[in-house]
Amino acid sequence: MRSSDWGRLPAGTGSNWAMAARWASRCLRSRQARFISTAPASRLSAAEIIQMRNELFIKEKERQLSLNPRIEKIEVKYIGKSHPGTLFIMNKALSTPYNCAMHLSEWQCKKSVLALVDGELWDMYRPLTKSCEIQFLTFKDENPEEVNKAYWRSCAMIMACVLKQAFKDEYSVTLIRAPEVPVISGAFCYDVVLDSRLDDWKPTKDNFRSLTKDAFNLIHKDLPFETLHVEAKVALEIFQHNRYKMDSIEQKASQNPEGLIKLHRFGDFVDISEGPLIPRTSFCYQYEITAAHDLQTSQSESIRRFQGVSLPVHLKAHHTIWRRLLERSQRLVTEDGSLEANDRSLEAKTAST
Amino acid sequence: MRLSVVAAIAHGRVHRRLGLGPRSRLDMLRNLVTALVRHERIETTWARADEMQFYAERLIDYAKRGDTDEKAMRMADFWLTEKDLIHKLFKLLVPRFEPHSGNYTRLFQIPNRENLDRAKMGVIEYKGNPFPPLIVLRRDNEKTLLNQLLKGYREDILRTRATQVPEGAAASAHTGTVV
Amino acid sequence: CGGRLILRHWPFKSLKQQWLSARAALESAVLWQQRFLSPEFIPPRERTAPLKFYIERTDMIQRRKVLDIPEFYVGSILSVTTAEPYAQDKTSCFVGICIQRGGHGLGATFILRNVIEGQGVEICYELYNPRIQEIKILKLEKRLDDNLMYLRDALPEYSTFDVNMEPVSHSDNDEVPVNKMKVKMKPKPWLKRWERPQFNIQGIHFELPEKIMEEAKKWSQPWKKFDMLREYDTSKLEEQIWKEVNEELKK
Amino acid sequence: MAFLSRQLGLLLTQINRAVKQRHFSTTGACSAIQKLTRVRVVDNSALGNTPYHRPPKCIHVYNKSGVGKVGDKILLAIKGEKKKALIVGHKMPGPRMTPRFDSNNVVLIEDNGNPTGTRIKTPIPIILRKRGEFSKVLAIAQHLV
Repeated sequence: MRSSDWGRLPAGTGSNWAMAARWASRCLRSRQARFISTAPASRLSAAEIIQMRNELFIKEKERQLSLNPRIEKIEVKYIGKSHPGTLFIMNKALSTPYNCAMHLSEWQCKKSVLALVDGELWDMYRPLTKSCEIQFLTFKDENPEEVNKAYWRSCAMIMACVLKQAFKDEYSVTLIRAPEVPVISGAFCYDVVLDSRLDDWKPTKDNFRSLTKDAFNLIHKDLPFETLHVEAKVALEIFQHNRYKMDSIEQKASQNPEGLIKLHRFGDFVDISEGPLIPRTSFCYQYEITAAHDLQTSQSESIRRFQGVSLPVHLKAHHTIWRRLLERSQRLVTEDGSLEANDRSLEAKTAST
Repeated sequence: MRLSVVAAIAHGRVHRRLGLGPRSRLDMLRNLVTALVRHERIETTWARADEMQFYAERLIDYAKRGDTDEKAMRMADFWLTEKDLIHKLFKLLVPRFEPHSGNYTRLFQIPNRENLDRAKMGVIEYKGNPFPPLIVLRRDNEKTLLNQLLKGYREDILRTRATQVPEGAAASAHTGTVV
Repeated sequence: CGGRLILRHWPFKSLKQQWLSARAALESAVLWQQRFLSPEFIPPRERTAPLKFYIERTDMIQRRKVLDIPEFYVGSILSVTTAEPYAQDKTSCFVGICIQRGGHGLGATFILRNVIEGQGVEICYELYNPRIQEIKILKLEKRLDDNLMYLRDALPEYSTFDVNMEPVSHSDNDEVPVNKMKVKMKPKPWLKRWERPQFNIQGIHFELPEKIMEEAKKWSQPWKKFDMLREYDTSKLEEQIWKEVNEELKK
Repeated sequence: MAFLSRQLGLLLTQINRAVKQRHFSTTGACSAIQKLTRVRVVDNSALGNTPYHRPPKCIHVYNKSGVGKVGDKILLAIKGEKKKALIVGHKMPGPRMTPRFDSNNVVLIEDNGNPTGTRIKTPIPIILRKRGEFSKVLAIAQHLV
């Protein structure tokens, strides 16, 4: 819970911040000692893995914070419709776009999903690093494409967290990645490798319902999404137990010129993500995990693709429409649009008829 | 008959009492109508704007009789205290509203006056004025999340229908040959 | 209008019916030129549902089919025969000048005034009262005003009419003549201050001092005729009702 | 002599009428007949037609409402005497189809209901017959409306 409070910490409470950080580091040290003793164990339970990642994340975050021991001021200029040209004096590496929004209005706080900092997409809870011009993006903008993508990503991440914790400890769950599917395809998805003992398991409606319930628990906790840009080395340490993640980290590190990896965390669940995410889990209003498909792959392990659909608080749908969207979201979605999937389903249909 | 206002102001009262009496009421409304014809959009208290709306519309109705009509001319002379506006009424407003019958004005409520009295305010305008519109009707954006989902859903439906129809047609053709 | 909705033509007509209706329309168009619609048919300016007036109109037409209610105006001289259960011959006849017409629909009234034996008598008749047996026009004419209440304050000779007056014939095609008589009044305390502009009375020959006439002018409200809220244009309604009533009366 | 006095009485009645016209108030209080309403006696009784400096005045109405209409009996103060009278017409409009008169007319009656006069020239409303108790008054009436 402490970690979740970080995101809400307003700018300018430097002393509090330092105290909290010191306290956190003390806790961390004691726990790490314990970790080292248990590390040789070949298999860790899901909770332990999550805890380990979380602690590593906290450590890295603290390290990054300690890079700026003195609070420096930056000038942030707001360019938007409501109060154009407003100038904020914010704290470097502490203040977030959310703090700027707090100075503007409650409406901005509630509706802003992403920030546009000098033309770059920025999470609402990611500290600002330099003087810049800021703009807020909402779900009802002229072209909310990036926001939609961020929302889809966040929903996929919530689903990943649910899947990671849902199974009993004796079954291993390996998260692979969240394919970037367009919103129009109707569902977000997350690829997972389940334990080999679960190959024959077909999730039933009740299973999905319980997964959805877990997701709603997370949503109701109103957890903030935090961002951290770390070096590949640290990321590899965090995801040392997941070779899929390690592969993707290496791949991404090679693509990124600075070799940085974007890590996101909400609650104590840490994941790699492509881009920015929504500020809080409570932005989701309607949320449902609807389907799981087996993907045909050449590898021995069968990869499952879990799918779901969600709508934010700002865009609620009537239950009849929601039901149709749910039905539609059960179809398999792919990264290059829904066309292929549809074709396939159509083929299947024609074959059956 | 002003049923709308009768309904709004209760118990069969047809109009509000404004000013210091019936004469003062008409004088005030006269000045307002003149201002409206001059500026085509004015801001005033809600009650005055609402009272004035009827007169502003009837004035156009009268003006539509043409500037040769004596009654129309007398009305215009009475209601427009600034006489240069008579020309504007007959030559500019009447051709503008020629295709319409009634509803020449638009009335909106705006935030209460910042004055001490906090009066309920309204803005009234003749339609077709050169000013930017008061209310921009925002169309539902197609690119929002929900609309994108619905669009995908519609496209799916259309696609399945497109594939089903040829099948149906083929089937009917088939039966046709059998018969 | 509720009445029109109910009366709407049957959508399917035979050719003959169409022809007949076309001819009827033509006739009614001709008649419309020389029409007279009794004022009580025009509904007042209020929020009552038009259905109420439609129903009343049907009843009025029923009554008009039985009793001939002629065209008359304020200022015409009428003789009305009513059933009177307390009279010797069970009828009573009254002759007088119509000084006011009032009411709408079935409750329409008119007031006859006469001076009998130096005593002014007025009777307010209900136009559609079944007790009325006959309404006879003795002299069809109009006065300068629409309301002759001031005859109460006029000298009695102006409202004295012979009980056994002979009817003055009037052909249907002529315009209704306007009697431009100006009456002389009794000395002042009057029922109303008739010299005030609000009554706008033309039919009085005022013999008042100049001062009073000047004083009265202060009450004039010249802006009133520009208040469009007071206008009640019934011409369309009138035409519509006239057609409806005429068609019904022909049946 | 009697004839002469009667002629004189008639003449004086005419004058009296003209005087009354001037003194009569036309306010609403006089529309129906109540206490202190000045009335006009329309029969030919000597009491009602001899001139007096004070017009006859109603001092009591014999009904429950206190407002006298056609057919109600009233008590008159006439020439310093008290006398009963019957209302045979008033200014206030009554029900529809009944006559309304330009003056408040009464007929003097005795305590037993017989009219004091012998003839009534002004019109009398027929509706008076409805009550059925004034046949003697109606009998001396010459015009019924």
